[in-house]
Amino acid sequence: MITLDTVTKSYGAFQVLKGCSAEIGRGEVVVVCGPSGSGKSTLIKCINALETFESGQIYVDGMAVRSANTDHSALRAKAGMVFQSFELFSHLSILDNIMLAPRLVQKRGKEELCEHAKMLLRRVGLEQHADKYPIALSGGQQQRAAIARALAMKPDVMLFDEPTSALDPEMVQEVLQVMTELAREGMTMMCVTHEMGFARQVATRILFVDAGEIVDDCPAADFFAGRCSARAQAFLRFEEAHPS
Amino acid sequence: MITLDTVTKSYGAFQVLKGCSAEIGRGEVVVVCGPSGSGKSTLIKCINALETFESGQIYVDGMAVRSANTDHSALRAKAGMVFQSFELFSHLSILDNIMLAPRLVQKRGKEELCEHAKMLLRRVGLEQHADKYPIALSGGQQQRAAIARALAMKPDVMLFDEPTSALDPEMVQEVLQVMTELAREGMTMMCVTHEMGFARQVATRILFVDAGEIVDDCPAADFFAGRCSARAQAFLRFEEAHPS
Amino acid sequence: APCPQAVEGLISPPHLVMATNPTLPPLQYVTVDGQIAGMRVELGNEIARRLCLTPVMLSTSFAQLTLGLLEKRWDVINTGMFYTAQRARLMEMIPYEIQAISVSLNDDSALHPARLEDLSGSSIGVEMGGIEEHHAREADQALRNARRPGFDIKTFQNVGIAFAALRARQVTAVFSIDAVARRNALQGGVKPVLKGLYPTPVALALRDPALAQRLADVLEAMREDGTLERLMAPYGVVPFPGRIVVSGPSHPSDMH
Amino acid sequence: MQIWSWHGFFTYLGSPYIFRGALITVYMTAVSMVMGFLLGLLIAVMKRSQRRLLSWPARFYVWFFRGTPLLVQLVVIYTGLPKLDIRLSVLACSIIGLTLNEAAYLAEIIRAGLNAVPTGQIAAARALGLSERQIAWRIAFPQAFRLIIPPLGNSVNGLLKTTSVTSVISMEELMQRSQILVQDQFMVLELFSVAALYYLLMTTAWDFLQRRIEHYAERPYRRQQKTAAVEAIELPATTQDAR
Amino acid sequence: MQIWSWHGFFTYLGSPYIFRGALITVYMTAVSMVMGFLLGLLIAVMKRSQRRLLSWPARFYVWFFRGTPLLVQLVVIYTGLPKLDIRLSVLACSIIGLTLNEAAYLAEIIRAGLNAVPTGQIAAARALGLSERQIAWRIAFPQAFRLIIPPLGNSVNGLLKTTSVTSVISMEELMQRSQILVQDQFMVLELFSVAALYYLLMTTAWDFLQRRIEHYAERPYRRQQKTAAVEAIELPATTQDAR
Ligand SMILES: Nc1ncnc2c1ncn2[C@@H]1O[C@H](COP(=O)(O)OP(=O)(O)OP(=O)(O)O)[C@@H](O)[C@H]1O
Ligand SMILES: Nc1ncnc2c1ncn2[C@@H]1O[C@H](COP(=O)(O)OP(=O)(O)OP(=O)(O)O)[C@@H](O)[C@H]1O
Ligand SMILES: [Mg+2]
Ligand SMILES: [Mg+2]
Repeated sequence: MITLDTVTKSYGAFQVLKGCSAEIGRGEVVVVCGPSGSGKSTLIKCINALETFESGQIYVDGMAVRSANTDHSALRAKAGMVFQSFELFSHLSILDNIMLAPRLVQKRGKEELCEHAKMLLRRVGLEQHADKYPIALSGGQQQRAAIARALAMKPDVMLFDEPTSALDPEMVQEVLQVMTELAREGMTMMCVTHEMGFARQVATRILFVDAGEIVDDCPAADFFAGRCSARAQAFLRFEEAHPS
Repeated sequence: MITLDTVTKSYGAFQVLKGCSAEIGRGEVVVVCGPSGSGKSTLIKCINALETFESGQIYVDGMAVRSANTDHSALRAKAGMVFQSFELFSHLSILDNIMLAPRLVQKRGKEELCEHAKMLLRRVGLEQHADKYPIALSGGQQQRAAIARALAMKPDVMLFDEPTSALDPEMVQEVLQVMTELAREGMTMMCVTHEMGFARQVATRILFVDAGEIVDDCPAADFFAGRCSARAQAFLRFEEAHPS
Repeated sequence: APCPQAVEGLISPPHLVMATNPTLPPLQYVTVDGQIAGMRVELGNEIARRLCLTPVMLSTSFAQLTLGLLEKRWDVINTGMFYTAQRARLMEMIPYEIQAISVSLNDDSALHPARLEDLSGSSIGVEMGGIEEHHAREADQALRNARRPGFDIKTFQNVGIAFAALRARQVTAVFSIDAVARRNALQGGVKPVLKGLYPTPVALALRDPALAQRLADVLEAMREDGTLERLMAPYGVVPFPGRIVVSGPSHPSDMH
Repeated sequence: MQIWSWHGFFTYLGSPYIFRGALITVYMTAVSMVMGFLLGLLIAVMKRSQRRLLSWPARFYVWFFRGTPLLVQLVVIYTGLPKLDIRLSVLACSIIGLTLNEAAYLAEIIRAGLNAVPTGQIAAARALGLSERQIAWRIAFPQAFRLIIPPLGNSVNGLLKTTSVTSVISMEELMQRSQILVQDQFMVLELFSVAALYYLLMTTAWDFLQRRIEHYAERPYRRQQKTAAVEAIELPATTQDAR
Repeated sequence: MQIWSWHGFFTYLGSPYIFRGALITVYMTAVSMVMGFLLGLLIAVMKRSQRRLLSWPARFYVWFFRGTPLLVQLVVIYTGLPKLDIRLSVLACSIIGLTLNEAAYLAEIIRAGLNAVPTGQIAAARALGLSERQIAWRIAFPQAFRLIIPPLGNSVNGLLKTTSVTSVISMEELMQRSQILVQDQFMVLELFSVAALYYLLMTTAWDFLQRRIEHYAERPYRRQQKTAAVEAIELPATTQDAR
């Protein structure tokens, strides 16, 4: 589904990604973790071309990302993205937020789209908030709406960048629940998160990133059973000791 | 040190605090917890008169808060406050942030003050950041600076309102550590927080607030041993099951 | 009267387009319902009638009068422009009336000047760009050359505000055209104390030499048959004493 | 001469000449505001461009038209263009001058508004596959518009009065007509009071309109207060639940 | 009549009469900007007050002085005040008029700046025991000032040219002097080009100054880029540590 092939990226003299390679199969749920500043966000943004990279290649469903004749719109329709700060369009109602991109990018019919949007809102438990504006919703509700918005494009893979870290503790659960359901339904997912509980429940693989390198790429079961690299185990112990 | 006597407060028709009473002795560390919107922030703001309340009374070190002839400046010098969002003065350097209020309110001498400020910065581990502006510091560093700023007034009691909930996971620990040291040194503290680990380590008492009432006020040991009200126990279980 | 042969040099025949700066009641001004009125309008209408043309009177700022003429926005400047040799080098000028300057003071002014020099050291209000300003500056210079205190000249963009300033005693005196001074005296509060200073010919100004010749002929005819005097008398204005001729780039004149 | 004549005041207040002058002022303001906004939008977008070929002319434009007086611009348009054999009516010259001048100021206002749109919103739109053009029209401009309204309102207030500079090329708007009438009866205070009253009427009407536009644009950013109040009252009950 | 005379242009460019006019323009701008700022500050604070007795007069002031033309205000001050036996020089009248007018606009700018200071900063100051006056001077104004600079700069640019309205009461500033000279030789374009050049010089000089002030005020809000770059490069190494 996604192939990362020695992806390298620098900001000026500072190399953020130092040749990252990985292979994510259809239906896999990959959790990316690692210390702050290690390049997790950058890596995930390279996948849907929100960031450029200098060398290496990424394939999404066979489509090369770093290529002059790649249709970025099509690529981004394949890879839905959910941000830490939700970023619902503040001037549009929740329903319009969900319908905007499918209408403009995929030119889908209004009626089918409205049906689809309402189905998605039901799925994330927001059917009665369709006509509200983002500001009227809690953080957790906004994040669930953002997930619905990404799903409306019928993506093949969903990318999450710390989707719960801007939320109040009480709201984290409702978002994780939606994500867990998504994973159980077979969506391919790549998720930067510190939520080890979530990782334990649904991840098939853990990528541990440190200083721009994927220092560990191992099955979730092994990771939690302590059969991965010492560096990753240390990090895991730290996270579990200070669960905040 | 602090006496709350049936404190009542409303926003229009909505009663936020429905007669809260409690007694906090010198050197106690009281953790206030409870669901979102239950009135924790309001309660703590009433103590240093950042919010007014309609009936009941609060005494801080014998000083009545709700009284026409209370000197609010003196009251606030007694009760230092640390906010969720740090609120360091963005136009002043860290050192100036710390020295501003003692200079203006307590009219303390520049030299003594500078000494004191530097001592405090050393204590929170920021001695080499004295001349930086807040924006140049990480969230955890900012919060530690905010604690130092409150301490500079030599308060009798420190009030914390969710001091770590706006921080990235990696930065929570450094702030909790400073708070733990403070508690161990005998500072009277009242702290709204979801950090049950912190509560377990240093709290002498837990106040559980729900819907504007202090529904439970019991020693920390009893609380964690499950000897408090069912409502509080349920909340505790929830927090510990989803430690985020 | 029979119509003469076709008139050459008009910008939009059969209209005779004239421009005025309507800031000089009662000679040229705008009434409260927006009509341009006054002696100059009557004069323009009479000239157009004699040439069998339709008179059109435009209102514009003083600064634009000359430029608009050179840019063919109108045929004639009919605003009581003073004749100067400098202007006659630029445009075809037809002197046809005599205008002079008055000095107005407040009714209760303590000054009783017999000559202009007696106002030495006073502040004088004038409208910008007029011959009044020109003479005020000349007199000021003369005083200074004689080592006496000069005038403090205040240039207003509008003679109305100059008189308002006089009434508010922000200036001691106002230099203005005789007719304007008289009009203000009627309004009350101020009085002309010196009249008839610097009598100067006033001219129509044109761009087209042929058209200028035609207009000069008409005006000369009007002067001869007394129309001009009859038209001007109610306003206290006198016609140009001599023969009315064109003086301009194409009509070098010996009159100055 | 008396200090104040009510008769004069009411005569001028009822004068159709003055009234038509006020209409001309409103007309010039409206037309040059709309055209200036469009031109300003173009210049703002150019100025934000990465390409120097676009951004430098825009910079120069703003520098030049903000730096020189409108009066001079108008005179140059009115007397300079005919030398190139372009002869426009006074009204056309006035509107061109006002538009060019206003566009420079509006460009800066619009640019500030566009800069204030959170970059996260743009990134989110990009991640959804919207083209740059779609992002501009659907996300950036609508969000910037709300931020632009207050300074835009200030500009309208200013422009209503700035139009009177066109009198230099003999445009007879409200102020010029007032000054022309001053010549007749010399009732300066009465006439100018009438003019001031007209201007106050216009700015007050605009303020009212602006508040309506603001109210409309702020709609998505209000926490639907009615519902919120109800929620607040019900909260103590619902917090008992599974939350 | 030729289209352009270089001789005329340079004569006017070197004319001390025009140069002194430019000095007068700068002087009036500077004085009325400073005084208008102080008055505007007072009005902004009044308008934000909870007490109607303070806020309503401030509202009225802004409504009135933004709603009426400066020209009218100047004429009323110049010819109206003497009727109350207050007789001021043309320069004094000009500066008073400009100040009163500008204060209304500046009050709105300052008010917006004060509104933009995060309430959390005020709450933190209050929690530290600072008095309301100390909060205003030590926290609110310094933080608002930074936000105010760009619109303030716009105002200075505008005011430089607005001063020319004072010519209505015979103030001989740059524009008026240019117009007076126009009468003499009719070299409109040459003279106005010189005037425009002076104005461009003034606004450019101000822009330069404004950038310096902005740079200074932004100092606390820059993430000390030099250090940040070093940190970024060192980060991969330090993240290995206890963080
Ligand atoms: N636009 C930029 N210019 C320069 N450096 C940048 C830029 N964006 C990110 N960086 C640097 O790149 C590194 C990796 O950033 P990235 O945001 O990918 O880290 P991360 O692993 O997502 O961290 P976090 O957990 O804090 O979100 C950081 O050191 C950061 O300072
Ligand atoms: N200024 C206000 N006007 C009206 N209602 C308010 C105001 N401030 C707070 N409230 C309401 O009062 C209640 C208690 O607020 P408070 O901030 O004290 O809760 P909290 O326990 O601190 O919640 P959280 O954990 O989310 O911080 C909430 O329901 C809130 O909606
Ligand atoms: Mg990140
Ligand atoms: Mg709270």
